[in-house]
Amino acid sequence: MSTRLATGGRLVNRAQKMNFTFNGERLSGHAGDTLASALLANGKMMVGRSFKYHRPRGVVASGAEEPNALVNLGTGNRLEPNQRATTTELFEGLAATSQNHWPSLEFDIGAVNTYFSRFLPAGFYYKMFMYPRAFWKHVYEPFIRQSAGLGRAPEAHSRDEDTYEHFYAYIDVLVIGGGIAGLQAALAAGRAGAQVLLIEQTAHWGGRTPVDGGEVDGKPAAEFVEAALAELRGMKNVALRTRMMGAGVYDHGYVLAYERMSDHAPGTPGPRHRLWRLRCKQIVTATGAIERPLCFAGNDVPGVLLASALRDYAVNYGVSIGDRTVVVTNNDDAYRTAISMKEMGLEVPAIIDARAGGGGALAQQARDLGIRVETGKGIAKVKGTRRVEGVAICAQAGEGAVLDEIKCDAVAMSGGWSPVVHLWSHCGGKLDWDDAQSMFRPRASAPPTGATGEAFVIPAGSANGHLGLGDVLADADAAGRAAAQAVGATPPKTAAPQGAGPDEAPIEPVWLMPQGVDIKLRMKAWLDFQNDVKVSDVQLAAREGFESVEHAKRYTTLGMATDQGKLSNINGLAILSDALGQPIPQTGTTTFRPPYTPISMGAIAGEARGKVFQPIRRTPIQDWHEAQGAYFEPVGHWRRPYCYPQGGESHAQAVEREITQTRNSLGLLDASTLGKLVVKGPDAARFLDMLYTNMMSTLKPGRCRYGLMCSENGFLMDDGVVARIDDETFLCHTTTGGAERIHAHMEEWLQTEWWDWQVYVANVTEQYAQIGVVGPNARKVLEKLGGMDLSRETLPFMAWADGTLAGIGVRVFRISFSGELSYEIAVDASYGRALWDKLLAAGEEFGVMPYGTEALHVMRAEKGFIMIGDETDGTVIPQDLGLHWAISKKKDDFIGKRAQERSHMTDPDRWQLVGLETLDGGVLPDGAYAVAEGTNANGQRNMQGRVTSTYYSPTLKRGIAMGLVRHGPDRMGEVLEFPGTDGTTHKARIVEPVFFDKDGEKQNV
Amino acid sequence: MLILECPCCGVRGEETEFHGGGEAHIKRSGPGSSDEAFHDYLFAKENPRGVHFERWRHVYGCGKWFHAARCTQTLEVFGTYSAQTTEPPQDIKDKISARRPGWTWREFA
Amino acid sequence: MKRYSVFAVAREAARYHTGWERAWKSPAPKKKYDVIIIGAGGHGLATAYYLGKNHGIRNVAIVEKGWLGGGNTGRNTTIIRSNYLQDPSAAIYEKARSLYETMSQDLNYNVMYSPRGVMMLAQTEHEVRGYLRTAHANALQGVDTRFIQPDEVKKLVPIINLDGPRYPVLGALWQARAGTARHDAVAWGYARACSDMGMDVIQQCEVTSIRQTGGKVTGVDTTKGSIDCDKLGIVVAGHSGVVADMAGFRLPIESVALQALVSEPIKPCMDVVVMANTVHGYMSQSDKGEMVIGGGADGYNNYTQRGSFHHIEETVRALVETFPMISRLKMLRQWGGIVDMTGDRSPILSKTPLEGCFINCGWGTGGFKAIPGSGWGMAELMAKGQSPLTDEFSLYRFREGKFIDESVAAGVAH
Amino acid sequence: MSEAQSALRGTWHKGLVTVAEAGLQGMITLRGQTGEAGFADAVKQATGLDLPDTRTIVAADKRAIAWMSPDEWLLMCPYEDAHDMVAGLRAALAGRHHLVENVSDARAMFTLDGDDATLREVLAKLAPVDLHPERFGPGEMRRTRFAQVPGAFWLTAPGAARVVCFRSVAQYMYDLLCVASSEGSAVGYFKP
Repeated sequence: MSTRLATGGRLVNRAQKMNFTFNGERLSGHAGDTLASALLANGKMMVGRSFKYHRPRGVVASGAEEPNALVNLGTGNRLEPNQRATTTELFEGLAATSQNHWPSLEFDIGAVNTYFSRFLPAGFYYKMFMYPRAFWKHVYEPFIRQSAGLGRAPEAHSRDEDTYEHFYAYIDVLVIGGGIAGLQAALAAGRAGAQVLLIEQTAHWGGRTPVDGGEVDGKPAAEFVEAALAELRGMKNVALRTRMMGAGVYDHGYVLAYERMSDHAPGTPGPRHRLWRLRCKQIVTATGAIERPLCFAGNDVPGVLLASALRDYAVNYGVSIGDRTVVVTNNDDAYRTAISMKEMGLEVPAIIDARAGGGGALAQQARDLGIRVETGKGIAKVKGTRRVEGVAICAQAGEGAVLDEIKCDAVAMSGGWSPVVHLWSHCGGKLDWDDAQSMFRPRASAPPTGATGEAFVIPAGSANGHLGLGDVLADADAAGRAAAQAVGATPPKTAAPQGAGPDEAPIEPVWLMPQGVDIKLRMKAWLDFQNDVKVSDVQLAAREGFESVEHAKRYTTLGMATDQGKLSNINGLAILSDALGQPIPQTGTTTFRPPYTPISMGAIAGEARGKVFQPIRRTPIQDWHEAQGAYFEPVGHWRRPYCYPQGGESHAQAVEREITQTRNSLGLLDASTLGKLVVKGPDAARFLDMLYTNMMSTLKPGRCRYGLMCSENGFLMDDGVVARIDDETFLCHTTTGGAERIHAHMEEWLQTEWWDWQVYVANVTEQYAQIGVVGPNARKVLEKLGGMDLSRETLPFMAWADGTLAGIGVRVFRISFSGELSYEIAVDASYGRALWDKLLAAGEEFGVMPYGTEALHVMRAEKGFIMIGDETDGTVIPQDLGLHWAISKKKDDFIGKRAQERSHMTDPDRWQLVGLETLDGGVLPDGAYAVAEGTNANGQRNMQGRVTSTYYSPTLKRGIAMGLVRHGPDRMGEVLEFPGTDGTTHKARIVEPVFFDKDGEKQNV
Repeated sequence: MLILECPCCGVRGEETEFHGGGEAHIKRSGPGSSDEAFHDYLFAKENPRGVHFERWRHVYGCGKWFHAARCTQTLEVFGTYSAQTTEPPQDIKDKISARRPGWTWREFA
Repeated sequence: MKRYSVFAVAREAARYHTGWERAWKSPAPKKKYDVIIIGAGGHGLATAYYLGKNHGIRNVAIVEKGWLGGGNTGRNTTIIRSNYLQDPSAAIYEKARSLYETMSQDLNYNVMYSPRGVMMLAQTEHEVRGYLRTAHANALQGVDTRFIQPDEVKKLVPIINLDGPRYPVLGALWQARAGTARHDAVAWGYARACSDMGMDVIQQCEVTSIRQTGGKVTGVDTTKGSIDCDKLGIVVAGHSGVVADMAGFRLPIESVALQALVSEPIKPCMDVVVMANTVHGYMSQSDKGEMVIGGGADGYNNYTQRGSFHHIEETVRALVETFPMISRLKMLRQWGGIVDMTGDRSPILSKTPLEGCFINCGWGTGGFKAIPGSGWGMAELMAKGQSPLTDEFSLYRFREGKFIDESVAAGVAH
Repeated sequence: MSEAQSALRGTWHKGLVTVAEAGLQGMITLRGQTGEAGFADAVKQATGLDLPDTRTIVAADKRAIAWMSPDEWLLMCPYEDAHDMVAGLRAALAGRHHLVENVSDARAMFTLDGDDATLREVLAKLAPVDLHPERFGPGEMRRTRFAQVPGAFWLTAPGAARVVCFRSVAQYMYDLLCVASSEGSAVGYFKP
């Protein structure tokens, strides 16, 4: 039974009690505990259930590599599934529940899987559940989904109450990892004067050193840690941060660092997480190493832990896993665990060392302490199911014949250490297999390279394959110096600190225990504790031809759990290599992908939520629209009023009222969103002749012309009215969505094709509020405001003039998109609201009525004007829309002209624009297609046209539509059939697209 | 995440300040050109695995277009240069030759 | 071939699964084949499979420079749908979708096709019109889709935020028989079936050059020696330009990185696939419980399988806004693949300037869902020289200006 | 004049730093060729200001001129002077290829005031710019991206910054800056 020891625990403050709950049970721990150490201190050995077989799972590690101890943390809006108990700092009131079981952790129905496990080997689902077909969707899949899934899903309507943010920083040297190697590397780089950021994922500095001991320059290593910290804190060019993890290394020195500010103290004001986007010239990865489990039968039973983890819980938290700990190992390090257990007065019945030769100095020390040391032995199997009761010992070389059984309640296993090479590998760093140490380590000759082609990541210490204290410090010092030099700093000639530890005997690779263990026990020897992948599964994969490490991984799900194989990958690929009879390096590793450990979606989204999720562009008159309760529609990042419902009006009723009043008297439109581009220079006219299909150079100053713009690929991309200001200056109007796009289009041609042409372009879209004053009384209301002559004679249709209205400087364009007498008035944006208010006041006697985009659309459709985005969709050329009149025949070139000469563009069978009139006066459905006889080679019904715009016209009191129809213009009067999606069919007659005031008398008054 | 130095304003900015504009040094084919030539102008791409020349715009900065010589396999940037040229300048070509002896790209080498 | 079934599994369980045979053989290349397919991804393997099954051509080798299914087949977000706007797209994707329905039975390999339904959110008036248009087109194309209202959206996806502060959900295009499948299994299932037909799936075999005489293809040189063939199919998404270069022609293609990510697994909370194109994000939940999320494509040529992080950021931003409950979930893993982008973002299945050489490429971000239809059409094209499924996807359409542009329906991403 | 309204009419908020919309501000876009003989003199004659070096801004009493690109500058002056200054510049540059446009109403300007290190951190949460005190100082003009919109900023003095963006996104920019300087979000990275 795990428990809190009477003494010990360098990280916990026994004076400060902290209450928390686990599965509703009230428990308490100390400040400084992790949730894992607190649970263990309360005797909670079993903390969860595995993914596939729902096997009992206990804590196996003490850090980020933990695969088992995952909990649902918090509740409601603060629920966070799959939190690792080993990296969750305890706080007052913490509430956690265990995962993946029903009805309870102790009695889990899903645990029956473990009895069927023999029938559920790797990839079993690829071979089953195929018949009957319908059963997959309705029976098998729901069951599988329900039994998988681990953590609880947050409630559908839960809303994260925390906030998040991003932060950009550019630094010379980033050191990742606050262990002894990271500290030394930071010292070396810092002393050289380089700008350094040192980050540590936990709340504590020093990494394993304070636990593992050793001496630096003759003093206890722990003292060195304190001294190093003190010196670093004193350097102005060095910044240190804890609770900040190096999550990913990306191209050109980009690093994501994940800072958790308040996970340990929920409710603290400020963001919960901060995602740092670092640009680093050099990165030192001092990320340490992770201990590997050993593969023996029952190595997944709660109470079997990594040897280092047992040590951590005892030394850091004063927590023992059991009273009798058997240590099993293939290297010397695990002896440290035995020794510290013994020193704490706990029993160590035996150290089982798989190496025939046994260990070095530490082994001797253990023996001197009176610990029984068995060499050349292994564990045949672990006794117990919900927790360790004992182990059966056998010869490592044999097939598992039991030599002895030892009662114990904890097993400390060590299969050696694997450098944490994730961050080295994210951006392409290569690895070498080190046979002597049985580990993959960074290949110095193949580092990740950056923008300059030079290396930008330097591994240090045990992350670089150096496990002895002396080697770690020397390597880290060199790494820090190298990084500093690479950024142009000069390290002083100080000697690296001398680290010293006991001499250690070499590790001997042990991938399976015992070596010749039979299939029955191989099916009980776990590789991936969370995903329930066993030795037998990987061997099966190899047997079935899944020979690449990627195939084996995906087939068995080895290493695909939330720990991404931190514990299981190396053992797994060793087993795979063995099964394939090839050396480990030939098998290789799977790809390391960011993040190192999972990071919150909230942190990735950063500040972008709620009102700052995305920009909303506002016109100078937006406040008024909102005050009127307008119904808005998003157009690009703008939100334009769709209509202004009054009282209980429906949108349709509001639109009808706005149109009727505009046609009969006076309407106002906020047209500020229209793009406005000033094009100026000696070559401006020539430039516009290339941009527009029309001839713009012949436009007279003071006049306006409607123009079409095509892409070089021939398709219509934008349209608008061009006003010539003077010989050298044009003002080009674009669609609402078009301003930035067309501005960029112009700049692109000017800068990259015709750079010798003298033309400047300025985007003045937002300099002006633009107000459409529309309707029979438009002139009257403007004359009321007074200040300029707007008579038919001085300002005819398609002319513009500068002047003042009601004392405000304006530019008036006499243009119409509605077919009514219409003026568009541009005014400095700061005066936009003032002019709008004056127009409303002056227009009162005419029943002035602001109208929205829908009324605008209907009125333009009544007039047969095309709308970019409705009649066009990126596949339509001006010729399709009967706009030949706007395509200059005189010009030998314009953007899109050559494209429009291609065979398909000149095909007479292209669909052409027509008007459509339903026979019953109803409204054609949006997007409906006109059917033709028969079907095509793929059995699809033939089509001969489609609806591009369709509305109810309040003016004509009937449905009107525009559409593209094969040979349409030659088929006036023909009736087409448009099947709806509801089984009905609509009949419509082909007519001219202009439905209203064909001769344009209304706009020309 | 690329870092690019805009030759027009000197800013060494991160990718999100820029906008990629595709293959560089493409000669426009207008009216009178053959279908073949026009097709190649708009659609045929070098798309090499290795040395590549491309267009970028410093869209969130000075707004200027420029050229970049870059390796599509390692993302190494050999250099950036003016958009107002029809071929890579010699110093850029020399730099590439030093890093990737024997490189060729369309008619350049 | 030993058939897979629950009984076979039970039988094997009795002997601790020691009796399973290889899913596919890994032979050395023969001197000559009738057809060589370059690329043992989903499309290449499916092409080979239907060459054998539909056209009796079984003297076929599929050569793969890495491991089968190791490219984009194993890197995508496994969405399968056919609610496309243009006739040629709807035809080939619907053919694919219908083949997916019975694939597990056809291949005797459970690819876990899950017709859970795919929903495309309409969040602007323009998108509403675009999807209504698609629904009308689909009705005539024999693709079963319909436009649904917000209340039905909410019923199907309880975790969705219908009235985001930014874009309200105005409705959605819903295809009930669309869904997802287990991507690796598709490649493995086809490989096993091809191998069973006597075809050679040759992995770790990189093509170094393509041999031709008199404008006709004669074979390929590979890292495992040179192999002759009468017909050659290039099916190497991501590297099409590089291999086409060996065959001596250029393609209207650029290769860019496309990214995806998964969250940690949680209990079932979302039973359908949701795509939100206005805010650029889509998400589904895998059978394992991970939220599978598709990111955007980079704007520059890239042959590393790493993309730029800001695309991940934009996608996650959009999805946290659309599904607020994912805010406290965590990203477990992100990765990238290299995709071919053509001039009109639609694929190329076509003859080439080199006689006897055919190419299948340019699937951009939408390849997985098309695998069986693509293989079916490509096989017919290679066997008969013509296929109604591939006619419109010719390499030469770009000359005529005859594009197949799917972006027209409200900029729908694949 | 009283009828003229700036985008946010001087709204302000005090968080880690004080964020305030600066009200009406005259701004003029000038484009031309620096290399061209007499161009700089003409500009000086009309504005009293020398053309600034690349990526810098020079100020004199109520006026300032900022480098925007190799052929573009942004002139700043009191709002009510803008139209006259446009006329003056056009006259001074007549006969040369140039462009002068009043953009006073097309933009919004914000002032940020507070502790220098904190202010830098607020900016660094939104803009992908190296704001280390040794690498970015007063007098430098930086056009960049603030979260999802274009913007430009410069330091008028330690602890005092100006941010300019398009008028239509003034509210978004203001909200961003307020979020970035919200209580409890100090980073503590840039050491004073």
